[in-house]
Amino acid sequence: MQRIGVFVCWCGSNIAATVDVKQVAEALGKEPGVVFSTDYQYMCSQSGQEMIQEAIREHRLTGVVICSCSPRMHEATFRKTCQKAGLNPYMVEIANIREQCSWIHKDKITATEKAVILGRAAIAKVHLNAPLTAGTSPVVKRALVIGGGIAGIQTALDIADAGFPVDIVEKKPTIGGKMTQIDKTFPTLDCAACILTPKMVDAAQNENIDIISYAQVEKVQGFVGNFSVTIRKKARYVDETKCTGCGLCTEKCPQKKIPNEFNLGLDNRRAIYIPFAQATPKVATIDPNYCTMLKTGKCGVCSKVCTAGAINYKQEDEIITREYGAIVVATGFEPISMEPFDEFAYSQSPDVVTSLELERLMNAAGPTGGTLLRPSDGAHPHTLVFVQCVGSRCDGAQKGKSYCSKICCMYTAKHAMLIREKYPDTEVYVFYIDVRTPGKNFDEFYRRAVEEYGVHYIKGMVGKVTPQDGKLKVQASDLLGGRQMHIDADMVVLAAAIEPDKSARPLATMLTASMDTNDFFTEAHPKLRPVESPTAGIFLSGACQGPKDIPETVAQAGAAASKVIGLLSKNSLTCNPCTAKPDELMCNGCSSCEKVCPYGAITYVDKPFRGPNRTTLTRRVAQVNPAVCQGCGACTVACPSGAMDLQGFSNKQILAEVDAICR
Amino acid sequence: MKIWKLDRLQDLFAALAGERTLYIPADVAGQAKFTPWEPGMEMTKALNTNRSAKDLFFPQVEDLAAFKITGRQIQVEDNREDVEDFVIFGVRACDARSFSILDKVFLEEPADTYYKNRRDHATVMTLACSRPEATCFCTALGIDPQAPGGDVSCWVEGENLYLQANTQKGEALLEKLPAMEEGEKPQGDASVFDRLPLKDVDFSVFSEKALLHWFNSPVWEELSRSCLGCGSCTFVCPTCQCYDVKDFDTGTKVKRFRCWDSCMYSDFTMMAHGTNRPTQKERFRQRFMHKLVYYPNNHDGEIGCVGCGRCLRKCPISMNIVKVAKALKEGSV
Amino acid sequence: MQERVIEKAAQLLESGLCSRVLGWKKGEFFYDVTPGVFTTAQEVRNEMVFTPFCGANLSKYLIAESRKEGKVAAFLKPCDTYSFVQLQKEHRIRRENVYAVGVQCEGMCDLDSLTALNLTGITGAEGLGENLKVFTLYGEETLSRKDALSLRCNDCKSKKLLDCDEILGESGEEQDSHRFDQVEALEAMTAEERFAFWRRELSKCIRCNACRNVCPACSCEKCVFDNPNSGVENKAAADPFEENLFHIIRAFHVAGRCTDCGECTRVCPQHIPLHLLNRKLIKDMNQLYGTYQAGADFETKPPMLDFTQEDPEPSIITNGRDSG
Amino acid sequence: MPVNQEFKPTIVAFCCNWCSYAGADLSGTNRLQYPANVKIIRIPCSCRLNPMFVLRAFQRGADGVILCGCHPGDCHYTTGNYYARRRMTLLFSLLDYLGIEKERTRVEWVSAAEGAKFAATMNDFCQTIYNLGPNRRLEDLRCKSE
Repeated sequence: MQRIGVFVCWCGSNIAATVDVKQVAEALGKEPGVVFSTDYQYMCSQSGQEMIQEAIREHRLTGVVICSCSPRMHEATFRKTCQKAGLNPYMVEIANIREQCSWIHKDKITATEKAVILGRAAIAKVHLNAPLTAGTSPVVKRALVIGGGIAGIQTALDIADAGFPVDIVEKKPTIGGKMTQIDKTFPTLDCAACILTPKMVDAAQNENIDIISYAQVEKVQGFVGNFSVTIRKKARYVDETKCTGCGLCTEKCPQKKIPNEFNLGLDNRRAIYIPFAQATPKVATIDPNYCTMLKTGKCGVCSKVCTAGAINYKQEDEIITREYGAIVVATGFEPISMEPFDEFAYSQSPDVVTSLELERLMNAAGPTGGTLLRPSDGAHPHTLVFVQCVGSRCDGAQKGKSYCSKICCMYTAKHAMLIREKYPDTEVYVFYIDVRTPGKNFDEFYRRAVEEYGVHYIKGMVGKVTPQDGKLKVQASDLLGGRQMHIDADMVVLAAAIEPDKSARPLATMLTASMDTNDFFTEAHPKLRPVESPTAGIFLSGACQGPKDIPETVAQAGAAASKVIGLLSKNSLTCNPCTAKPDELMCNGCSSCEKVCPYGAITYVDKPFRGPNRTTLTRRVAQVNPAVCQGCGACTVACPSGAMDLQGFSNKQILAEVDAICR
Repeated sequence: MKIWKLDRLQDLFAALAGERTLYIPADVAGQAKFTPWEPGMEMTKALNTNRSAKDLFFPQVEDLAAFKITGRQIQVEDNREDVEDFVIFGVRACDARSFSILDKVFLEEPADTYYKNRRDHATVMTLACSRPEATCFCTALGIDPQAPGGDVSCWVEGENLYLQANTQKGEALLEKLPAMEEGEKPQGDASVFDRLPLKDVDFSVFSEKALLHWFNSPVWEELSRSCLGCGSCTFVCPTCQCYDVKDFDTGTKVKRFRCWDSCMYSDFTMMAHGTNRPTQKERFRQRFMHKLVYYPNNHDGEIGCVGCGRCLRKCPISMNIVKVAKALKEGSV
Repeated sequence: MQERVIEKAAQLLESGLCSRVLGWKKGEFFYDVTPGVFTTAQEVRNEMVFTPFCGANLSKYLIAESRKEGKVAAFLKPCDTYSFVQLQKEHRIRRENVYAVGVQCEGMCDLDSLTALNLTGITGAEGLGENLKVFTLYGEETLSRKDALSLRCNDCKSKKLLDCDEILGESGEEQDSHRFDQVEALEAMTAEERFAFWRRELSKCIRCNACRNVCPACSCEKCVFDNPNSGVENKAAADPFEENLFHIIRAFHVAGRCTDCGECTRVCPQHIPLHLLNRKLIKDMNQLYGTYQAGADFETKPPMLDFTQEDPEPSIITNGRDSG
Repeated sequence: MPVNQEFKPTIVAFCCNWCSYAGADLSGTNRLQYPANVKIIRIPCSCRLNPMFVLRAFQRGADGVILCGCHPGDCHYTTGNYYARRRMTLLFSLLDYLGIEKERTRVEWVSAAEGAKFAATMNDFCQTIYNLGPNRRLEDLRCKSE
């Protein structure tokens, strides 16, 4: 029989206001096996923890039940507390009477009754707990960063600086990501390329960093400290080791009319191309969808002009499999498609552009050489209308996103300001729902746009944009002025909402990292563990976790890196001791468990057993590798004889909880 | 001997059921079973019930007591069911004999009060056989299927049911029934019993040799080889009497009940000792040794089998006491 | 066929190819044959039979027999071979110790089918072919073997003989049986009617465990219902709930492993149509996850140990409003 | 709202540790109410749910049992919820076949971010059970408290 101690936490008034904690402690004190029961204001506080430890010693407790907040919050805390007092940490169970009781119920009697039942279930479980000892597994001291944008680059640089090898997998031919397409950055207005390209070069030159560009993750196996990742490096038909990046081929290629994705299709590139001047690695890539040689076997111009002999039409995809201790997701974002927003005439007029397209139109390396010209006729625009929140903050999210894309207010202010500065003869209108400028020097920046640069900020939405007679007729409402507005604009700029990169969803499945309904990666805790995924060993960097600007991205990238460094600096990790365990005497050796194990943790051996009447029987029985088992329990249900059980969540423990709840 | 017209059998049932529960062998869900009679319920056409009549005295599951725990107090409750008087009609001679076999186990001091209670409240009306099954071998065990015994014996002959009280209980029962004509039962044709294929199985040999002779017989190995270790033979058997006592925690109290157990099961009597009968051979041997040797040794040579033939029909692999008895006698399979 | 079976068995023992033969031993009557192991040709010639009453599935015995020394010859009917393959799939039978002789099957009879024809006092029968001559205490009758077929043989799923070292007669084809008709009839009832049906049937259960112990899929070293540590151990259904529990869990544990051999229903002393539970699961799995026949091959992954990303959601079951 | 004021259903919700238990926590953090009849049992993954546990809950007096896990494709253990999905589909179908009200059982996928969905699901499920009334077909009379 266990000697169980029950500790009921008030959590200040968080629990105590709706749950009669005294009554709970008293009721649970009467349960069989409970030898001590008390309540306290903050169990997680220093004095609360000391109280638990004292009770363990004084009452020789063999099990502890803490009625408090969610085990996701403080289970680890209390386990440590008890361990220090000499109790096995797995003899502790938490009854969640805050998140799952006091916070969701208003009636004190109901909430108190429920708290008692939850406490009873925890006591019933503790009765069947057994001390568990965690094993260890080694850590592979190499990290993988998926995505080579500013988030990925920064994370990789920080990890590499700490002395750990790190690979960046980038699906495009070059690293750099979205930031390479941006002209200036807010609120300082320094040039994006000027601050990004040195980092790209650093990454390329850092001996601890291996950039695997034009590649995608195909398969992820293993677990924290021991991931095995299969990467498909797509054939670029150019030998990276030989190509000097001279660019001759990209000038001679006869296939000229291919929309240049770097400039968002505002100009063209060749079938063999280097995305932009500072591309890293600076290596040409052949686009197999357009290359005549690859499609018909006739051409070969690039091969002829390449003095380095780098062109290889026979190149094949390369499959790389490497072991990693940690994985950082930095897959970033992309603007949403403007297709559903027909009212803004995006598909009808080339002069309706997205903000990112405007970045290219204002960039010295862009299609217009940095002069702002109307895409339709190359004329200088005089009236520009910016539409905010296109696809952001949509009700019901029928065609947009329900969330705020966060960065649009600031970059629109930046665009408006830059245009007014460079072309004082322009009129710039910004239609907004709200202007959101939380951030250092952000509001000042926005006010400068309004006050110094005379940008017309109008609260209201644009109803319709109609191309007519070379102009864009903009119909809008001015909510503060209470009037309808008609503006003849030369260009309309849409602040498109941003969404996670499309590659994130399948990646999340491979990584078993969870996502929210918008396909942003979920963090382990929104406040306390913002750069970790709930899956151990998977970390989050940048906009894959939620919309954010460059400084925030860089900050998070650094934070993710520091978490990775913390992990990689350990030689071994403590394993989860709540692993599956077969009862060999009952095991049929039928292989059902093995078939459902996602980790390959189960193997079989032929073992001799004592049979009846002094005979020996050799039977095939399952063996679980506790370092590999992650404790999901799939095998326990697949096992028909019930030979396989899960430590810490055993059949009997769960049945006892069921019984306690239903009684 | 009293006479009741068969076409008014329902009236007899109604009269019997007037004051107490009446069980008759009736078809329920396709199975002949002793069932509380309700108006209109007909007797089965089957020779005998699927399960034996022992169910009514020794049910498969029976509550014994309950323990209620409040805080640290334990309260014991006697929760046995109140038993009221009841009548069983249509018990065959074999089952009727099984009661006396069970009585010797359960009513010997200290008497099993749960069983005794039911026996005391019961009046058994037997029914003589006239169309036996080929699997019947009660005659080989000295039972006369045409003189079935019980508190009241009944015979069906022509259009009449003949009733004869054998005990005071039986007389008291008949007295309460509407007045009946008296008469003698005509002699029926009993020749079919002489044609029964198993009528000559010799059960007398088991008292002639020492217990260990049978225990160590070489035939057990082969006889038991295909035994599945299920309990169908024990559970349909009218004389099997083993039970297990189990506790069930309802969450608010612990209910102690007993339920039939089978010596054919691998965990039979495991609660007492870890390595009881390690293989099916020992378990199988136990069942037949009990019926053919141990029971007779303890009860003046009376074999613990009544020849009802249920196990002959129910065993999934057609192994049974007749085959065992023959093989043991011959000393080979 | 009987002569061929006996001759083959004797020959296998005489030639020394096998040290034991698993087959059927004659009983007191024509119908009460017992599975048995023969070690000499003489034994075989004296006692071995192959009659229309050899219904028992012999494959389960091979779990134990194939672990003994020497090779055992087993005479397997089509149904038995499906179990034979399934048990190998589960690593329960050591194939190298078995010499499997497939025996062509015309369907097996059982005593219950004869009883259902109002025959009582059956003392014997004759006939290994189309007709069966039945002797009773009260006379004799000749009937077509078809009429005496056991229920399951009327719904035969396949006459194929799988994975045999040798075949007596011919391996047949999969049958276009109507084995799901009764399941469909039950599905068509209201929940209330179904509940009544199953209460009526399952309340007959005496927990003799014959269904479990005869079942080739129920070959666990220790059944959860016998294991005091499982938390669900029980010996008798002390409450209707436990009757349900036992049969639901049993059906679930054999789901995807049950070959639909029908032994459970054959051996039930209370005549509970237990196969209807297993067939329901087989039918569901076929419909939801693609046709699967346990024991039909060695490769296909059983549906309960497999998945696709497009599997239907449980809501296709639970969303309905028809609950009686 | 409840059909029968006297009827206080017992509802057992098995929640996987990674998504749905966190979703339940989030619903608490956001103070989203759902009936106190719902009691949550934390399991590592939806694939840990043995049909035996579901039946046990009904035996011991539950009127409804719901399993919540990560959305298909999002399982922390990659594939657990796919197995859970098949197992529960078949279990529920078998229960329905035995005439047990199929609305008493349910599976919902609730992510860690879906606190609102968790609360809404529980509210809806409780209402369904209220409407159905007490579990009679899969109860164990011995467990009815006296």
